[in-house]
Amino acid sequence: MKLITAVIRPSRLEEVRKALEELGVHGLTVTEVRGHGRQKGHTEVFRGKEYVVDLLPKIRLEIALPEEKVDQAVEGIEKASKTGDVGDGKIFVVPIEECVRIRTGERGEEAL
Amino acid sequence: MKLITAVIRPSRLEEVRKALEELGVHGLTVTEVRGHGRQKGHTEVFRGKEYVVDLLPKIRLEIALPEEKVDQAVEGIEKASKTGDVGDGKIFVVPIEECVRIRTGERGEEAL
Amino acid sequence: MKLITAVIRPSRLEEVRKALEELGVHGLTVTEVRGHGRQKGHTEVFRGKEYVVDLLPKIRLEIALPEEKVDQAVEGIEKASKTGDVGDGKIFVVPIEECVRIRTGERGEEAL
Amino acid sequence: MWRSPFRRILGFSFVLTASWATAASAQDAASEISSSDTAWMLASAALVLFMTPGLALFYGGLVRSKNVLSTMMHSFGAMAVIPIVWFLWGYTLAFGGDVWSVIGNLDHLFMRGVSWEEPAEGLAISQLLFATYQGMFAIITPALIAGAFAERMKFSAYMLFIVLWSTLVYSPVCHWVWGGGWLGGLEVHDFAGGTVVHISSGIAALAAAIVIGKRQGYPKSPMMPHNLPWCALGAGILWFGWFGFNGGSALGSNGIAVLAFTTTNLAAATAASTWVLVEWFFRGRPTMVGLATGAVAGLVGITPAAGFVTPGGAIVIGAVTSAVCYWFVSKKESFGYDDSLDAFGVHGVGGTVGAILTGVLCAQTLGLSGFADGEVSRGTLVGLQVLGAAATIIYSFVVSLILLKIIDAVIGLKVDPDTEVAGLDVNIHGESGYSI
Amino acid sequence: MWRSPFRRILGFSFVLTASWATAASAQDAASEISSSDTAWMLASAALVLFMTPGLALFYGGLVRSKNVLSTMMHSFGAMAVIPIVWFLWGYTLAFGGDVWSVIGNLDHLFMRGVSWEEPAEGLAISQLLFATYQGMFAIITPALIAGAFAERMKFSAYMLFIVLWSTLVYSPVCHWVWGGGWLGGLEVHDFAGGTVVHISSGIAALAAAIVIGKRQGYPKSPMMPHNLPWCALGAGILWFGWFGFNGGSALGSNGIAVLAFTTTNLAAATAASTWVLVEWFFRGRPTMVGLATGAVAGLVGITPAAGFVTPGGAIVIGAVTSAVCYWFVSKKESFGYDDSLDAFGVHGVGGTVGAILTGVLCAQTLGLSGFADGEVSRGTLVGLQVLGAAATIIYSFVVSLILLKIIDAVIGLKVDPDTEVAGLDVNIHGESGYSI
Amino acid sequence: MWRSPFRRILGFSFVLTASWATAASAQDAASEISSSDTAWMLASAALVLFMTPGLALFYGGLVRSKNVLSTMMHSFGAMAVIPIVWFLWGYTLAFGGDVWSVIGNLDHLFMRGVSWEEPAEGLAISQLLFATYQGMFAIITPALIAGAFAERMKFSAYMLFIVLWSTLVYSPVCHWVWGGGWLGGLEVHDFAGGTVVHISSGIAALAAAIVIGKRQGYPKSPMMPHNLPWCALGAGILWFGWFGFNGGSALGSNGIAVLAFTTTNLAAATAASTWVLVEWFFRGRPTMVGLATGAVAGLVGITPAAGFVTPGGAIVIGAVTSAVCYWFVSKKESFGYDDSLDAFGVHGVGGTVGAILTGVLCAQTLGLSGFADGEVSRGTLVGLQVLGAAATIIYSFVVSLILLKIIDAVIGLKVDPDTEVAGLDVNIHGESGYSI
Ligand SMILES: Nc1ncnc2c1ncn2[C@@H]1O[C@H](COP(=O)(O)OP(=O)(O)O)[C@@H](O)[C@H]1O
Ligand SMILES: Nc1ncnc2c1ncn2[C@@H]1O[C@H](COP(=O)(O)OP(=O)(O)O)[C@@H](O)[C@H]1O
Ligand SMILES: Nc1ncnc2c1ncn2[C@@H]1O[C@H](COP(=O)(O)OP(=O)(O)O)[C@@H](O)[C@H]1O
Repeated sequence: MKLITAVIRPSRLEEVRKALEELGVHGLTVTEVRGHGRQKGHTEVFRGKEYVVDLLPKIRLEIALPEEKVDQAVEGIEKASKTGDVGDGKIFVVPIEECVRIRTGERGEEAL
Repeated sequence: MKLITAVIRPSRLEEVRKALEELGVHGLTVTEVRGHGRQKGHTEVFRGKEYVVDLLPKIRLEIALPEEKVDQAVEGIEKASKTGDVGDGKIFVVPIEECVRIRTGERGEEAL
Repeated sequence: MKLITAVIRPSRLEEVRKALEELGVHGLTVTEVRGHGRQKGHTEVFRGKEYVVDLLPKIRLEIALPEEKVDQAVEGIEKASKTGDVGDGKIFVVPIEECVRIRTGERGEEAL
Repeated sequence: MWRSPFRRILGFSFVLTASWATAASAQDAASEISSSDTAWMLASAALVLFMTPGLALFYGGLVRSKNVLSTMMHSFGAMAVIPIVWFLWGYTLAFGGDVWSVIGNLDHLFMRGVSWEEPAEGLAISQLLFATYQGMFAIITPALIAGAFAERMKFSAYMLFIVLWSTLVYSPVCHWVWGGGWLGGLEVHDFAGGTVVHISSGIAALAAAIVIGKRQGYPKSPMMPHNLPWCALGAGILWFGWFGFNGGSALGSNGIAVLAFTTTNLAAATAASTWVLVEWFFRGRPTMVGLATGAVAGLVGITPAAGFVTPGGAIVIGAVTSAVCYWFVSKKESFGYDDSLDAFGVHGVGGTVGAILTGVLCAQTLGLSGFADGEVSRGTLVGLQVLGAAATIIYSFVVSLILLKIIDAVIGLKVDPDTEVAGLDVNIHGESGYSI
Repeated sequence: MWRSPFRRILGFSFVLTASWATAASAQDAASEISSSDTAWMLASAALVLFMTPGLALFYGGLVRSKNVLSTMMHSFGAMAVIPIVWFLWGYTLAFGGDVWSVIGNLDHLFMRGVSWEEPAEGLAISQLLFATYQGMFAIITPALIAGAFAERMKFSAYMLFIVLWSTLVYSPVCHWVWGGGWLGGLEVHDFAGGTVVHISSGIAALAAAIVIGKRQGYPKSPMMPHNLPWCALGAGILWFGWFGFNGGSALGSNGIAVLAFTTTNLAAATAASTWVLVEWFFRGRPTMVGLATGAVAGLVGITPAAGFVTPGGAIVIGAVTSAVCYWFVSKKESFGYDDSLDAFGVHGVGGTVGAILTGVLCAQTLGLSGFADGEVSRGTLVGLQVLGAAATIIYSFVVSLILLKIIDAVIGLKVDPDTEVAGLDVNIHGESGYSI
Repeated sequence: MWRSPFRRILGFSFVLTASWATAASAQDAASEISSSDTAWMLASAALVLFMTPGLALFYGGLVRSKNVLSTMMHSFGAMAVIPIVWFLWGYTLAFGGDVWSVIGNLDHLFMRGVSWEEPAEGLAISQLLFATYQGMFAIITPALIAGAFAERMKFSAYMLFIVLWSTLVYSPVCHWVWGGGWLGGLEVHDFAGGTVVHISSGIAALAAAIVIGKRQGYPKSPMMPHNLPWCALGAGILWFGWFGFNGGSALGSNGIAVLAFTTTNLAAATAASTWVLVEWFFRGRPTMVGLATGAVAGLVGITPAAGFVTPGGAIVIGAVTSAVCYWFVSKKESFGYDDSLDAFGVHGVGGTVGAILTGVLCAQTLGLSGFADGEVSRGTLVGLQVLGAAATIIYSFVVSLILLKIIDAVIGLKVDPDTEVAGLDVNIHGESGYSI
């Protein structure tokens, strides 16, 4: 089991969700985050002075998956969230040792 | 050392915290997230039209723990957050390679 | 590749970011979270009654890094976020198996 | 026929003392409509209407974010439905020709015969303006009750309840005091609705809190207010609107209006200060909720007294009402019911304290009380106030209880537990207060 | 010279019937300035100004949080620029000496000759007060249009548009109806701006929605309102301010003001109730947005009628306008344009319904319609209303369309797609609505 | 005895020119109370009170969310305590019998002898209404100062400070200008408080910013406003309430009130437009904060002039005040103090600009200035304004500085650094502005 963590543009969330649905991946957890990378921030103005805001709104997705679906899912997310401009975001894959579905107590891949 | 990530119902947060306290687990980090899985969303109405909202409010807990407490903690969370209805959430366990307590510079299990 | 997850005081965010910039680490993702540990909460008053609020505002940073920069980065974060008072927070290091830059499709360390 | 508090005083003052008569522009028996009284009463009516959105914010800020809309809908729901009730039958039950001193007759059903050209009896504003102004009071009164059952009452049950309550409690009590009924006849003093508005609604709130039961987790889990700037703005709007509520209850642009305006402001300020000082002393922190709640308590306390007491008296009323409400509210857990937003603790308790203090402090020497100095004893005055409060308490409690029990039996008062957990906004109203 | 609706009625009533003349404090031909009329009109002018921040909240709460400021800037931008336009040339185009029944002449350029000492013709308030009060209407009208193109219009294009639109649409239409122009001459009834304000802006909104095109993702992706308490408070402020809008349109503190005040309140309440009931029935949930939208629809509907109908008539207008707007708004997707916040659906549709119902329901027997009973047929009355509405619809649509096309060609109306995705606040205004 | 600006003009106009006298309903020497003047002044008093919650939002939206309540408590704290101060001794110090042209005597301690039946001298409103209306000015003035030390001042120190400041600065300066003191005697013009309210508070703000020192991280770390819709709504409420502030300063429902109302609206609009244009030009973005700040600057600038200048003059005042304040505020970092929310930059600077422009632009020909054309030179007029501003600047700065130093020595002005980091709301008030 793997945990995919993807940081994407807020405007691509729906596309990504659709792509995942198509792959049969239904479960995911979404967090509103702010990110910084190569993407330039914007400046904000406050009473005649400018301030650089370089933490930009992003969406962070967490998706737990069985091993075999990971590649597909990563690709799906990639395609759906790519605009080609700086700031598209990142995908990280991390191993999961155990997974539990709280409702049923199921463990492991069934619990996903 | 392991990192438990649990996605639970907001209304169960206090119960879960109590359960963890009883196990002697005090440290945790809480994030407000929204999740989707088997649980049906609800519909919202806006000027005569209905929209399905299928990202529901959840609470995400992160708890770093020494190996030996993991099973107990998982069970504790399970019990405290279970309602038996769809949408109870998930628990994931991931390995931690290093942990630091910033205040003291302690590393490893002492730092938890 | 590793993923550093650091939970710090909100007031130290700018210092930490500066420290990381100096180490040549530019990419990071920030989440507003609330945390509990040894730090005492505060009490809030509502119409003559007191309530303990023991989930305190923290900032959670995620930074994906190549192996070799991890130690430096951890130290940098430590220094920049330390005040010496209880509540300074924690740093966790977790292994990453794969990393993708969505914009270019690059994988692995280049994608960081 | 209806009788305004103003006219009542005037009636008396003609016999007993004319010392302050010149201030009253409404006094000419001829009673033509005064354009200037009309100007102030139009402004006052608008101000009183604005109090209800203010109440929506005041209450809405104090609940958890998942219930903000359902709580605001209590106030806005009253704005939507009570004007219709008032137009159809509420006004005539309150101010139609007196029937046995307890209720108005049906002369003005559908506001029939309420003229925008003819002055209201003994006043210099038209009958329609009087009716419209009074209608604004009818709106906010049931909305005040909603503080007691916020975060758990069905919207359908609430709407049904306020229609019935407005008809069976508000209109009758209004008639008793202002419409020619028995309390007014006994010279019970209620300048702007301490009894009619605050006691009646505050006691109904108690009944409702008892019947509907507690919120899940109360009082163990803290239920912190989700947005205190809302609450503060709401209190600010209430304070602002209350000038129309109390100042307008002089029913003209005259000296009594000025006095009521002044006492209102002073009582609000003193009560806000008192609450903050008391909690600063006992809890170590001066809070925004405390300041806002104190101000509202003071405004409640001065309501029955506004045109009857001196500014000095207003300060006493503000301080005492606020202190008593603080004490009461901070003890409420031990009483075992869950009055979510202290509708009873502030309006019921504060209204009763204000009503009694009106008797204690009304200025006989100045002729404000309607009695010349020495004509009736202070004890009699206070006694009458206690009587008025007690009658309203008993009547409102009993009728509210019966209404709530019936509604509970027929359609149920409380949302189901899952809805309560998820929040009423999403489940009942199909909306979230906040999105990205 | 300009003619107020009020004076127009009066003109008639002098000839035909004097039955209600006593209620009108403004009637003395002598026409001295009345201090009490002044008091109410000052308060009314303040109330109407306050509607525009209310509109900012009403609209601002309905958009996504990334566009809250840009949406509010539409209202505040109108507050910043329209008073200057009105002072410089807007007033004289609307109320300067009549030219061919279609526009005012330039007599009052820069408000020259608008005296604060001399009464406006036929009224008991000064010329300057009349001009200032009317200026408040000029502010809110273009701001209403902004609901149609919220979340995608360039601020520069918007500001240019409202200056031109106010000059080329608002001032002329205002002149036609109230300033001595042809519609007023034909006795088309528009008490407080159903045609002048709501139809003109609502139709411009339709033109704008068509020209500027849809928001990205509309109608597929849901675009939920980000802060409904804002929206509710905005509706509350609008309701409050509307008392000055309609009540003040009597242009004095008199019986017509009282009547208009009362009908305004009843129509708002009925319309709010109606919308909620209809959606409860069709969608199973009574919503806050629905209640707020319904109230606004009812206020729009009653605007042309406020001083011409009975309270009972107001209830009919509230209910019908609300139901029609609900139906329209819930169907709008199928019409293929993106009127983001239903500026056309509420103001255009509601204004037209209200204008026509004014003809149907205006009270001839009471002399309110300006005609004695039987003097003109109901059909004629309605026909005139349809004519007034149609003329305004055609004129506003055509001129708005041309203006928008020109601005689009010259500087562009729509922000670039990236800005639209990121939100207008950050990219155009360099600000975020909310931070930590 | 006190003298209103209005009466002062009147005094002159009687001798010199009676051309506009008919507009003044208050003029009859007989001086009976006018019900219509009362109506407008009651409405105005309510409007001015409402400005303080508006200020709470305006300031509260500009700070970081951890300090929203502590910032709002500055405004609400003034509402809670100043009415009591004013009642007890503030009013008599300002408007009691003159002592050496510098202070009022103690005749009206506890408002003794302030009648709600007797007219205030030379006016047609009662003494009590005058006192109550003036009391609303006393509330907002110290609250304005709070913008300078937001996010770091102890609440206890603040409350102590405003009680002392109101007593030792506000009441005396008010007496100098309006209460029969030396500045009024010299015919310094201050229609509605440019000097009394804005210069005095703006300068105190400067003193406070200097004494209390900077916020941690200022000016390096950006401290962005946390909620701009609050700020915009606050500005909207201020604009609305300012009609009572300036329009009411005519102290009656008359032509001067209409003029002041009109100039107020025009100056606010022009100033808002100016600020936005300037920053659009220099920074490339038109901001909501800029529009709101500009509007407030314009309102400050027109305050001393509102009843003395023509509408055209108001446009000049709005534009100039706004541009100067923009320039000043955008440069403030280089001055080395931390005036968090620009209380000095807007009220101090804007008030001074407005006071001087009042001399430059007051309309002698119309008799508005109190002098017939040619009677005194423009230079003398301007010189008097500079004198009035200078005297107030010096007095307010010195006394404020001393008060702040003493309070700092005794209980400390600034919160400890940890509290500042964590936010004042949680640590001082035991509350969070926002929860879930
Ligand atoms: N090393 C990193 N660790 C964690 N998050 C990162 C890292 N680098 C980038 N991110 C996240 O990805 C987002 C996009 O990255 P950025 O470098 O701006 O664009 P791109 O991925 O297109 O090169 C950032 O806003 C941040 O949230
Ligand atoms: N594969 C997954 N990856 C990440 N989070 C998940 C996943 N599946 C479910 N979740 C989280 O768990 C929550 C509950 O899941 P759901 O399927 O609705 O109920 P249940 O766990 O009772 O079957 C979701 O809202 C989501 O936040
Ligand atoms: N075991 C843990 N797992 C996850 N987060 C933790 C853990 N312990 C502490 N934290 C996070 O670190 C923050 C600081 O911890 P705390 O114990 O209060 O102070 P310190 O680290 O200085 O001892 C907490 O608020 C919480 O967010």
